[in-house]
Amino acid sequence: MSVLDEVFILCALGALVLFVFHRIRGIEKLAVVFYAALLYLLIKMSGLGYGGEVIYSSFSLNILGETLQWRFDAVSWFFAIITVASGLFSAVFMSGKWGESYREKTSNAAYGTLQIALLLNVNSMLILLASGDLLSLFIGWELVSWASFMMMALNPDKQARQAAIKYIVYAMAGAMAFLAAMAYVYGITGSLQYAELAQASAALSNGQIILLSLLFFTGFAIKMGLIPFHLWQAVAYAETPAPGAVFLGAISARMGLYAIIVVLIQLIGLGHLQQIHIPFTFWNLQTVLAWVGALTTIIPTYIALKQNDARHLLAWHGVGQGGYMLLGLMTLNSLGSAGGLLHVFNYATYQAALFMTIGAVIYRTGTANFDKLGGLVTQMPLTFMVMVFSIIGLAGLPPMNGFVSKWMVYRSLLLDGEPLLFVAAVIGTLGTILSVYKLVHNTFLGQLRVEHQNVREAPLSLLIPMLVLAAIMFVTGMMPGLVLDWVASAQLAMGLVPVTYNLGGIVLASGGLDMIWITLILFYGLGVGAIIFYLLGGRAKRVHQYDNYAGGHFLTSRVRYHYSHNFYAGLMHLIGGWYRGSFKKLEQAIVSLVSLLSQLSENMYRSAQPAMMVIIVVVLSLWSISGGIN
Amino acid sequence: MRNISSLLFSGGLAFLLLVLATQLPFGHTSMLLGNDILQAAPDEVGTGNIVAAVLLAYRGIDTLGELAILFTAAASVGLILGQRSNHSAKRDKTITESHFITSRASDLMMPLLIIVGFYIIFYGHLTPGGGFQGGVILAIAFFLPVLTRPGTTIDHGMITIIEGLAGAGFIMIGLWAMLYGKPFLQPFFDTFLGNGIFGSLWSAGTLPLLYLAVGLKVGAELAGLLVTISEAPAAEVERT
Amino acid sequence: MTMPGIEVVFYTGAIGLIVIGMAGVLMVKNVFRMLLALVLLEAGASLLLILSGFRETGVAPILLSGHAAGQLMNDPVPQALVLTAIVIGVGIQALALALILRIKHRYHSLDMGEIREQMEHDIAVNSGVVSPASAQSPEPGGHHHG
Amino acid sequence: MDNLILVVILPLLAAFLMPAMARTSEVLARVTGLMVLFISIIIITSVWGSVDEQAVSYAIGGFRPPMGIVFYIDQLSLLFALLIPVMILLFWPWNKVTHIREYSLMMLLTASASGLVLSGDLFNIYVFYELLAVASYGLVVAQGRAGKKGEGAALAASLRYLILGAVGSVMMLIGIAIIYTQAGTLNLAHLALLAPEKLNNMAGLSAFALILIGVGVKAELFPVNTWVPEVYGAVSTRLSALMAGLLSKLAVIVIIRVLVLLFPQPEALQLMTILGMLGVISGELVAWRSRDMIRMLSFSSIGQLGLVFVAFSIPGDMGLMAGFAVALHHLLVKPALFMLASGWTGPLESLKGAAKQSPYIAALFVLLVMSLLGVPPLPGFWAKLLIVVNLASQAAPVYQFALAFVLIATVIEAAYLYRVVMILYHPNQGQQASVREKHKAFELVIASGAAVILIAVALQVQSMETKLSSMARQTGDRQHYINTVFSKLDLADIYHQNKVQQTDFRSNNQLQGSK
Repeated sequence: MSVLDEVFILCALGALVLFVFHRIRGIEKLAVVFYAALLYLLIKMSGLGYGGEVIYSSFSLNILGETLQWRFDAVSWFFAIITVASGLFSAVFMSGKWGESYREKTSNAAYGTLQIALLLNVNSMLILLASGDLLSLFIGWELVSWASFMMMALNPDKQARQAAIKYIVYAMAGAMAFLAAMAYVYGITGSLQYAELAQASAALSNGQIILLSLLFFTGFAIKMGLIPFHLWQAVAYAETPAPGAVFLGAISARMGLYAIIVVLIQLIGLGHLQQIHIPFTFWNLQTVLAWVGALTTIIPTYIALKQNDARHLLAWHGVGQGGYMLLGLMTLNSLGSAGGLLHVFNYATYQAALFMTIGAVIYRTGTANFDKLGGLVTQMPLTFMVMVFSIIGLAGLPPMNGFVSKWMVYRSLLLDGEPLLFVAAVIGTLGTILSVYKLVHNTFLGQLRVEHQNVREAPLSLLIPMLVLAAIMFVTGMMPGLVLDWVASAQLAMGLVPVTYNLGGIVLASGGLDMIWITLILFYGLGVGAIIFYLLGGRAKRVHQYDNYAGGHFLTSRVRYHYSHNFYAGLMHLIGGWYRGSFKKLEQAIVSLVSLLSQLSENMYRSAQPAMMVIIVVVLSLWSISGGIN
Repeated sequence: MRNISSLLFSGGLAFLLLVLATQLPFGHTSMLLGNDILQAAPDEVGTGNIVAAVLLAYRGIDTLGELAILFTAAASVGLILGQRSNHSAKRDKTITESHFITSRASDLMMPLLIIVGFYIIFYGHLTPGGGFQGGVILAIAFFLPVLTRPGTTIDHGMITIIEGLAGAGFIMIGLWAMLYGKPFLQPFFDTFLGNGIFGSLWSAGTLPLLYLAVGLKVGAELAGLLVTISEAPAAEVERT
Repeated sequence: MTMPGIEVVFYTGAIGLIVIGMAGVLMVKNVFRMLLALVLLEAGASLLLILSGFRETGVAPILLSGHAAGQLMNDPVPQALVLTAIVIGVGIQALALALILRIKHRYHSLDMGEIREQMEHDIAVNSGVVSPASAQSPEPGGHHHG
Repeated sequence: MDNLILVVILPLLAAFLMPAMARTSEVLARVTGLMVLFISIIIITSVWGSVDEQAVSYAIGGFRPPMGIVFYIDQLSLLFALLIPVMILLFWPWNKVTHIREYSLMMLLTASASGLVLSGDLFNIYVFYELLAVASYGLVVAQGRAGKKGEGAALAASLRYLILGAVGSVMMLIGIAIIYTQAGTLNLAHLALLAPEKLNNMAGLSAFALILIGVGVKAELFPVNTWVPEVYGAVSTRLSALMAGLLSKLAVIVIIRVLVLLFPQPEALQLMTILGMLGVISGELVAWRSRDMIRMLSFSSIGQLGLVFVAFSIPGDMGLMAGFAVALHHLLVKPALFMLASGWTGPLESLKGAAKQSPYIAALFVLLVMSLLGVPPLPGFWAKLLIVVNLASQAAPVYQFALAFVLIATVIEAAYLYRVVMILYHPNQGQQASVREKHKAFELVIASGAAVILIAVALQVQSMETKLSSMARQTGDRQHYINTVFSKLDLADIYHQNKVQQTDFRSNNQLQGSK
């Protein structure tokens, strides 16, 4: 029995135990132990992260002449460790005070259901990551979709429920595109094994490759929320209960990226992506996908800018960050793809931390609406600190880890001579910086609202996972080599040239990156500044939070003022016209079309003279028969 | 619009069926099955009327199914109309007395019809005719009084019992063969009926018995159907 | 086919019956007439079926009627089939007639369109989508003609 | 094996005698039907093991096959012969108000259904099909919703159903007439022997089209399925479950038998594909708009039957296997869903929070719905996968269109089914929650049983696959059918008589196999 078998057995056991005891208090401790054990098993497999052999499960299933099998390679392991770690952090987050308040608001059973939903999400993702052929990939894919649906449906809010339904329709559409592609593969090769497809793909015609890639990509893109399928994700993720949002936001959508790696890069092959030109255009497949990534970095990020709810803002960002990962991957060179993969890890850390801070804010204040927040920095300083760390990461500034991965993507775009893509990525980052500033300002800065005067710092059970995450962000930011080990192994498994790196960063002929130096210099600069400041006397004046003014008016402590509504009025004046909601309209158009067709069919069933139908069919078929044969 | 398209499609059907018909070997059919049966039937079944042999022997289960359909239809009609039998009493007052000539004529006709009916049933395996035709005549014989003398009713219980027993009889004859280890519905000769002489009444094994069952069943079903429909609350049917 | 024989008349007749029946089922609104059209349709189909055993020089398949020895007989099978088909048809027609009687009693109409509308309303009431209060159909027995 | 004919005969006998028996002892009459069903089940289970790779035929009346009527017993017909009494028993109208004639009709339904799957003669199939049709017209009227308000609906729906069915059966009769004129025989095995020579032409195809339309009425084939929402809306869910679950599949089986044995032309298959895919898409589209559960399930049933037709229209054994998988899956799931729907009448919005009221039932509903949608690892997924994968490996463009239609329809299906699930799990109770009917015990038993079978099949999917593929292979093997019905002597005789060269036919068969 391999370690992978142990993982599956543990998953099954965990699900069973949790299902049986989900109403009992203390189940949360058990869940934490479960994720920790899972993490331990993954660490036992950590050889994969350092160029180890592929680990096979001894489970397999023979059906339809296909052998379904499950295995872990470096790519799967890389994603799995992020998955399980996110699960562990969410579980810890919800095990303490947050869980108690959730129980009070709902019920023991509801809390247990949330735990089950989280566990099913983790389990289904592990099954997906372990898949060893297209069929098991599809099964895992569907399981992940239904598990996330379960998570999303937990929120009783109307908007959340609508989002969940929208999600499931999108997910089903994606799954069907995937299924179609799979069937097509079967039609060509007569098999669903990875090896067969990899072998056959060399001999496929261009048209077949384009069709296959499009179908597969559509399926995966829907899960990732890539343009033009970005509409469902943000609302659905944002509206789940906080630990769910942490988990879904951190890793769930990245399953699409994993599938893209497996199918498009590993199986259909890099060569095809680069060589195949789309008819009537001057693009090849790689460019198209890269531009999808680039547009995804821009559009959802600017939609995030307009959000007035912290969770929605973050979730929209999540969609946009997916674009970076795809963009990095689609450079198909060692630096860019390493950047894309590294971004998966980095993004998971700061997105989880951000959702946790918002969760803590909601836990204390009951809202995430920007219009009702502000000035919390004095009440929740540690939470504020975590958020600052995270948004530095999200915006891609040193010394946090986000900087490393984004730098790698930019750098590879420049080296590849793709200035337009580079500009697009920069525009995206600009949007990110604007909106994370909005986030931190509207939540923590400014004057504290009257009703929040008694708000205290988040409880320890919430703070611990946040602080640990912040530490990880910092450490991996300073020493990206820790994660680049795994990334390089994954790259090797993908068939790419692994990036050259050292503990501090990237080694490049044309100027690498060493984060240890950068961090040291940063602190050195800070230190020098501090020394100069204190040498000069260190004169500082403490200003009370309310002791400021706006628009030339001095405000009293009774009239609180915090500028949060319509935050970027000036900017919106400039770019507001660009928000046309075209995709929304497209979506509505499709719904109207279906509804119209449905009405037509209903009318047909209603008013059809039954006998008329008989004769129409008989005459038409006789006609076609006589025409077809004579 | 609907009429035009209906006509169009009907015309299309006519045309296509005609085209189809020109391709079929009408009048010169291969008759694979027919020839076989024509050759084998006199020896295998021993009927003079080969159609009867097909109907009761070669395709006996078809006939059983057909009886079942008739029975089903009668049962369904009973379900649909039977629930309102209290209306029939009301109806009677509205209809005038029967006429002398019709009622007497029907009295005279009835025994004749019964005799003709049974004749046709019993000679069904020898001459044109048989259980269906005879059964219809029997049904008419019993339905005639209902028509000519409004107010007369036929005992539904009697009909139920006859149709049940006749149908069961048909099946029992079939099962009888199975008792002797033969396939269901085999017309067999060598027990107490004897083989009979070809062309005489007692020939063709169990076939005459089957025809009797068919005749009684058809007669009972049809009579039941006709009576039930005639007893329906006709007064409420539009008379304008 | 060298010269069209008598069978041409027969099968033209059969097809004619089928098409007239079909057109009738399609075009009339009165359900009773629809039933009559159905009878025509079935007659046409039966005729077509019995024609499938037709032989130009054939005689009835009855051995005791003193045909000349060499004479070919018609196919007995379709004749048996048609007998079955006719009886089946009778059963169905009787059932339809009973239904029409009851529907007339219930909905006070023989028009297919009106029957359909009332039926749809009743189904909607059944399934609870429409409340019974908004009934369009007159109560049974509450409406008399003549 | 010879006793197997009793599963057709005994119910008929019981049906004939029940009204007469009821005049002496009502109780006896009521018990008879159940006893007959039990006996049928015992008879079939006793011969269950003896039919595997080698099918068996039974000549009724002991006449040589092309002349007499034969029953053909293979894995497929035996499976359905077992399913029929079992399903009828499950949906038996137990209550005391049931008229004795209704029991009689149920017995006739059993007999005709068994005859339909066992029969090996074209006209005999027609007779049993008509019997099935007439019995179901009768049941529709009899089982009109217990609330007398809906009685008129049952009558009108039944009449409309009857007219459509009658027109359909006339079409079938015309088809049979054409076949008889062409080939001069009615025995399916004999026809199968002659088909490559006699029916492989325009007349044969037309006959198939006519039979397809005729039998398609019962099989809910587009577009002769307009009766479906009307009838299911008007009758009790018990009967809807029986009709949507069992009777429609029987009609499909008949079409498949005829298609496999008589019509080797690809055009016949493609005609079925087109009608099937139109059924899938139109059914799911209307179900999407439906405002109550029964109507939704009716249209979903149309869609699923369309899927069955699409599956069966794939040439070769794989198509048959896919078809069996979908058909059996639908046979299992749809009745169970109808059973659950019977407690959930009224507009869908009124079901808000039903899951809170009855969590077990809602969980059952979700499980069944997931399987219907084809969520792995439930059996519905494997069935759908079989279809999709085999559609994609066909070269003819119509199959590619069918694939697209099936996938799009699945998305629509997911949209409306999950809308219902969300309504069930709505946090707020709807207004009518208190007046909602309660589910009856037998309904829950049936639905739970279906769920248990679903899970069992999901766990045993490999052995199910072997069984289905063996069934499909046997059903698809024309030569096997011919050899089973005719003894070797007869066969030589027939080859001689029909001047069909044995070698010729073999080569034809091989062509068939390699296609």
